[in-house]
Amino acid sequence: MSGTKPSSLWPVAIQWSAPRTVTAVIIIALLAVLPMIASALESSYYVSFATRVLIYALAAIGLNFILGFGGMVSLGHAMYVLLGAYAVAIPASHGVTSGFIHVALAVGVCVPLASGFGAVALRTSGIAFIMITLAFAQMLFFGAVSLKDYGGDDGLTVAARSTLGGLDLTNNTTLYYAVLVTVLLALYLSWRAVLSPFGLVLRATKSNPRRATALGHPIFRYQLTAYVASAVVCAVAGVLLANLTLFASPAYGAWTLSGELIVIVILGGLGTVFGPVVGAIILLALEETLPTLIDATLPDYKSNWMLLLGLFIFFVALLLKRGVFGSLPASVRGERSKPELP
Amino acid sequence: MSELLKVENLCAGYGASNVLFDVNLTIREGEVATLLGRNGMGKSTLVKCLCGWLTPTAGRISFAGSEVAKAAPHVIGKLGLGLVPEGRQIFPSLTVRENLVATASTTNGKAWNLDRVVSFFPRLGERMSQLGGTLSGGEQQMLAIGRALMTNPRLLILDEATEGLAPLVRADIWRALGKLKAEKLAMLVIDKDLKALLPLADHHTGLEKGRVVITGNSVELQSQQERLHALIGV
Amino acid sequence: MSALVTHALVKRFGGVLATDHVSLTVEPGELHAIIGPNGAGKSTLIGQLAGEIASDEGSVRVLGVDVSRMPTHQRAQLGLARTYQVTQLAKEFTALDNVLLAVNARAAHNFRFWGNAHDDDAAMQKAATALAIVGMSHLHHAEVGTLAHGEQRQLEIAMALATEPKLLLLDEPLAGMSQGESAAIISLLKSLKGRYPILLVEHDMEAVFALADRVSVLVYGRIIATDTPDRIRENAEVRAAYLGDEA
Amino acid sequence: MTTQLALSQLLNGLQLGVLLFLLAAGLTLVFGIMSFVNLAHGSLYMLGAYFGAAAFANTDSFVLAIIAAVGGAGLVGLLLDRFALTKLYARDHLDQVLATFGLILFFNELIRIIWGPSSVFISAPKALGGTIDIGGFTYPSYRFAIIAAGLAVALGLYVLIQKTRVGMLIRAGATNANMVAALGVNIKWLNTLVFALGAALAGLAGVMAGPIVSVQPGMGEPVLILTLVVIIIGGLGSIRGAFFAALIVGVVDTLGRAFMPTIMRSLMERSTADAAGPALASMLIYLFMAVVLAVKPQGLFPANVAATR
Amino acid sequence: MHKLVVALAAAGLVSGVAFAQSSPLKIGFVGELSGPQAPLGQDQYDALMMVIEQNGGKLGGVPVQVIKEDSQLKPDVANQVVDKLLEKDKVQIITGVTFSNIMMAVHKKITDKAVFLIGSNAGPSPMAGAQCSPYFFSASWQNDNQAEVVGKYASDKGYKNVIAMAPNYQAGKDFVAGFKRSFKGGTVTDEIYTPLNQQDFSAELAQVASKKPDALYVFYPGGLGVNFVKQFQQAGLNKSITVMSTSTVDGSTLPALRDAALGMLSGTFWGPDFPNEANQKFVAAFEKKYNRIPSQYAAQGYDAALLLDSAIRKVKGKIDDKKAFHAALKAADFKSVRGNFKFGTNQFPVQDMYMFDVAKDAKGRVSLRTVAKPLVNHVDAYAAQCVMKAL
Repeated sequence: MSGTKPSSLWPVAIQWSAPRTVTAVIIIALLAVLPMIASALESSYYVSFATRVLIYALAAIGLNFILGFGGMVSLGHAMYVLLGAYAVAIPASHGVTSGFIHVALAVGVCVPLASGFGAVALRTSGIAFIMITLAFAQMLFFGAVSLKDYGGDDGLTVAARSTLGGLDLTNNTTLYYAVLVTVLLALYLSWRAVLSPFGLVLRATKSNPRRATALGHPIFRYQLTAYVASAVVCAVAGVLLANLTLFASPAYGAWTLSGELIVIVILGGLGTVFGPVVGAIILLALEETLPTLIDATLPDYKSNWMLLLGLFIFFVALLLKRGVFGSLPASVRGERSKPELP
Repeated sequence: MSELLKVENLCAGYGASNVLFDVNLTIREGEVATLLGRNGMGKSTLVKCLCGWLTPTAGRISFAGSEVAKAAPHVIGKLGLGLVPEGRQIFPSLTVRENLVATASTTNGKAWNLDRVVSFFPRLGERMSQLGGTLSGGEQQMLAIGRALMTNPRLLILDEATEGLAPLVRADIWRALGKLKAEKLAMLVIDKDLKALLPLADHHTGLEKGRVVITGNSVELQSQQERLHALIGV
Repeated sequence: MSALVTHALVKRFGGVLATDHVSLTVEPGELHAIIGPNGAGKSTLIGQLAGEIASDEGSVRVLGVDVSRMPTHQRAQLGLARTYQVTQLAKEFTALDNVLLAVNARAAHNFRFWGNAHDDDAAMQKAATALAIVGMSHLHHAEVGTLAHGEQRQLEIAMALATEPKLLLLDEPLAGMSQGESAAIISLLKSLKGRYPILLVEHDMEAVFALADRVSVLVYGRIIATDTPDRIRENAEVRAAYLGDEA
Repeated sequence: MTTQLALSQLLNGLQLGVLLFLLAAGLTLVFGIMSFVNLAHGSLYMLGAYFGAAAFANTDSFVLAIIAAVGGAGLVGLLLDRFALTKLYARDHLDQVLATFGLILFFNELIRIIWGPSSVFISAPKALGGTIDIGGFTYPSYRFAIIAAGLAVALGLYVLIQKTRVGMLIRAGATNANMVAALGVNIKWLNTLVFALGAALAGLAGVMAGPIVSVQPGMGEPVLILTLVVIIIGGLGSIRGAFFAALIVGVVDTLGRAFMPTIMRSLMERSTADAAGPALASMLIYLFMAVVLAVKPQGLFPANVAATR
Repeated sequence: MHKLVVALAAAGLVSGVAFAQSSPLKIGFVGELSGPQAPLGQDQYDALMMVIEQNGGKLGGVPVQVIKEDSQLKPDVANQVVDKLLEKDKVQIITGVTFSNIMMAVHKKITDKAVFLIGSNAGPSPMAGAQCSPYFFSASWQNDNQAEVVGKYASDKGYKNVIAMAPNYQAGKDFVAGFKRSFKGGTVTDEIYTPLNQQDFSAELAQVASKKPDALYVFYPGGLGVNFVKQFQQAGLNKSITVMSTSTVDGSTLPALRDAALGMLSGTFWGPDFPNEANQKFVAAFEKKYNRIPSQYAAQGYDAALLLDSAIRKVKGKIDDKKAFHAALKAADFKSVRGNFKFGTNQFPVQDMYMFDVAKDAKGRVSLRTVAKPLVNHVDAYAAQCVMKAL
């Protein structure tokens, strides 16, 4: 049996000097002070940009829970972001501005919907699972388009940010910290869940579902629970996104956004808890800076930055098997007797 | 007779685990050789190396005058290696005729064509337009052999060709192999049915734990009953 | 009550009858071996018993319960544990986590998100014990993908034992093992014999005849004989089928 | 609803169906033989349309446009297979989805750089510019020609796959590529052939759609999603399944769009119906696909029914 | 991590550079610059830039820097780029905006920040009525105008039985509503709304054919118009059904349509054949520079640029004085290519509206030809609902 018993707050003894840990800690620290840097630079834009990055990271953390740990490739998770955004926009259009109601509504609709979709989708596996999740997302997308009273294709603007007790979300910095806290909470929860007995089975369903079943684990129940939990995280991301942009539209559920979420997860490192944050930072920073960088060199091609992004994604898939964060060692060199933390 | 297949000091394995160690084997034109050994002793790994599915970690394989240790499967196939694989592996969604015709080749001769295969295995003739997957095990085995013959091979490899078949069907298969031998077709036969192998084969190679532990012709082998028993025994 | 009773099990793949009305029993404490050439339908039979392959006809009773229509995981929870001919492990896990996964399959409250799986001392103890039984105590933290083939086969058995089984289905536990490794497993099987009802599918005749109480011979999807090892050895039909002797 | 209307909607559905089949055939063949999910298949459709439009702009000949589209897209397919995608064939579907997702962005931008962001012009051949009269009911002759051409290609594919040796090898390769290779067939070239063939068919679909829809960057995505739906419903790797599923999806989608608003109006208030009708019509095929998969996870016509494995 | 630092550093560097050069007046341009609708946004932009170029990089005597952003016809993207213009580039004027749904998604955000928005195309009804803002000026039209003129023309022609077709989004609904408002003496027997991303109208055209209307009213802008007209012609319907349209056959689609559009009618505020001097100058300059006939979108972009030019000149570049700049814009002291131009109370133009048909021009090119002027000094239907706040 292994030696010391770790404390319950940090379920596994973390190697604080391992490159992965150091990277994660530095990123979190930077994120914590980012609004101060931005205000020093008089560049409030970067606060809302970073908020967007964190919201994408949150959605990707949700997706990563089933993609990275459960091996379920969902090409439709943007639909839950869409759901969360409308859970803000629709009540807001009726004057209901309470953030608690928005979140409750988002979760309240998301859970039964994801349970139903998940139960059907999990009948399939592999490529068929990818496609059926895509199909469900398309259905929800067109469902949102048909909401004529709520803008249909055009989407609808949200008059003001949600009210959340004493928090003033209209202040960009406050919203930023609210999002940051949510992301950190999601990271911590997903980390605990991954290491829990539940997480052990979930990871086994990715690694060898046949064996997990033969041992007597009802893996469908585990997969479905994980699927719903991951959908809820994406829905919360949607609530936050609508608050950031003050807008909700069917486009939030477009399949390209689902694709982008997968890109983020893989870019960061499949099956690492912190990977999605790194992936979101890299992808969105690229999207943000590529046009500027091209503008500085080949101004005529400024609007063609997607060409480079496309190539980038292609080569990430081809060459980067473990993602950027996943390629960093999780333990200090020479101490590989213990398995790597997820 | 010239050497058709020459395996020298072959080593192979999967990832970190080695399965074959310094295996040597030579088959001359028109010769029938066997490979003996229990399951998991490396016979199938050797076959995989011979047909190019697995690249050996060391050693040489020369076939029909070419070095083929690192050659692609289709190159080796074209050189005249006809494989009747373990588990038959016929194409289940193709008809019997299509199974025979699809990969047929005349690169190394024209001795075998559809008519001849059908007269060789009349049972196949009755099932020409049936899907491969609907055949019985014995018929599938005949189809797998017929399919390999249609490539007009210079060396036929039969990996467990009688395994899991009813005795009468086995007898059919052995009779067919006997006829092929009479036509001077070189063969490498992997089987556990010693009684059928001894009269058929010119020489034998026994594998244990990935190493050659016994070689010799049928007469030499029969004098080592104890050894044989340990090698493939019941 | 018999540990396992099958009645006239049938499975067809296209035109091939993989199992042809297979009826057999495993009595409490008995080690019942199934031998037969490759392709005789042994793995199909195990799959049908475990519930991974749906039978076309026939029934399966485990400890008196009709499980013919029960999904795999429920059969496992009844106490039916199996090993695979081709190793089936969670490759990215450590050896200990694989066994822990098996231990937890029998835990009533495994559907927990909060506590660390490794904090469950009782479960960890059981997992460690199972690993010790197969002699792998030194390999707790080794990633399974890096284990030698023989060690992976041993781990398969440890996982089956860790589920506290009431019936063991062992599918060629000796396949691909070195002589030393085989000897270790054979002595392990000897120690298990009598404690669990075991259905053993194996090619290694020496091992089978040394271990089995009864032997069934499966050929062409049919059981052609079931008897004690000695009588099976003498059975002409078995010799014919298995060795190709003209009967 | 008149019979004529129903008939012409049915033809419209068939026309969409055969276009989808041209796309689905290549995609499903590539999946069947290489187990490769190519999201960039829609880009080949777009390239075909652009190659065709470029040839048309320079020669005013629709025949040359078709040749350019089929040849050009086929060549791009061949190059993709040889130089870009080979390494991905052995990888899991996730990597394939991601890599080809990147290729979609790449091709869309490439087209935008070369041909600009606006739609480009290509018209139907003059001879097919009008309408034809079938017993008092008129139908655009160009669309009729698409149906005819599509069915002809389907027949040609049937002959190729079912009656020729190449077809046998493709089917054999789809179930056991290793064995085909061991019997002396260069499976790499077979893969390349299949990929290029699929690309050429996508290019053909693109140029045939050109005179109907605008030829523009990104035109491949909506049709790609429909095509994926088709091959999933039909059963992955099954040409026959792709054919029937394409026709079903084409007809269901068209009839849904045509009649769903009317049906909705009879059920609910008009303005709501006007909004919900088209949306529900768009959802129809996805709903259909979800139902098919829920009932038959392998699709309607699974490729290897007879497989013993 | 490393990459984050680099990215942030790069971004910081770029914005630092931008601050250093903050002398020119920054104007944001938002429009559809990619996809099937790109020609619309491109024409708006090209005409704007042509004016700036003619003035030596200046508007109203002040050097200007135009920051171009592509809204991709996606409201969420538009939101993002507007955020960037407002927060990162800190522009004080935004112009352009091609589609109504984009306009609806971003206008509040812009005017709430007291940034002037000079629309050079979309004019959705809420913005002309209840949601009117002192910071918004339209240099084009209120959406309904372009439909109302067609409705009036249809009434004048005495059509009894008309079908309306449009994409299913804000402007589509506005246009059909506008057409119905001024179409008297006949009935709109059916309204067909197609999803905005639908490319193939075969199902709908078959339905239209089976109903045999006197005329068809359609609104299919840009690439959608190309598809619609081609398919309409292929279905052989151009012989039996008159097509009256808004933003469907115009300078942006005619190059791709060529002869297929001959004879189709279109209602709007301006045509390239207008004889006034400002227009003659504009058309000649545009044709010379871009080698194509300007579309109405170019005309709107041109007018928006002239409007800005006149207002900036009046305040001598001091647009920080919002009140003075607002008054200068409201005065609309420039020579519009459409002839008479003045703003109504809701800051939308009060103008004459015309009908055109597609015909060959003097050089044999397919272009628009003026056929009627059904509406004179027309005020849009929503102006009364607008309570304009004082600045």
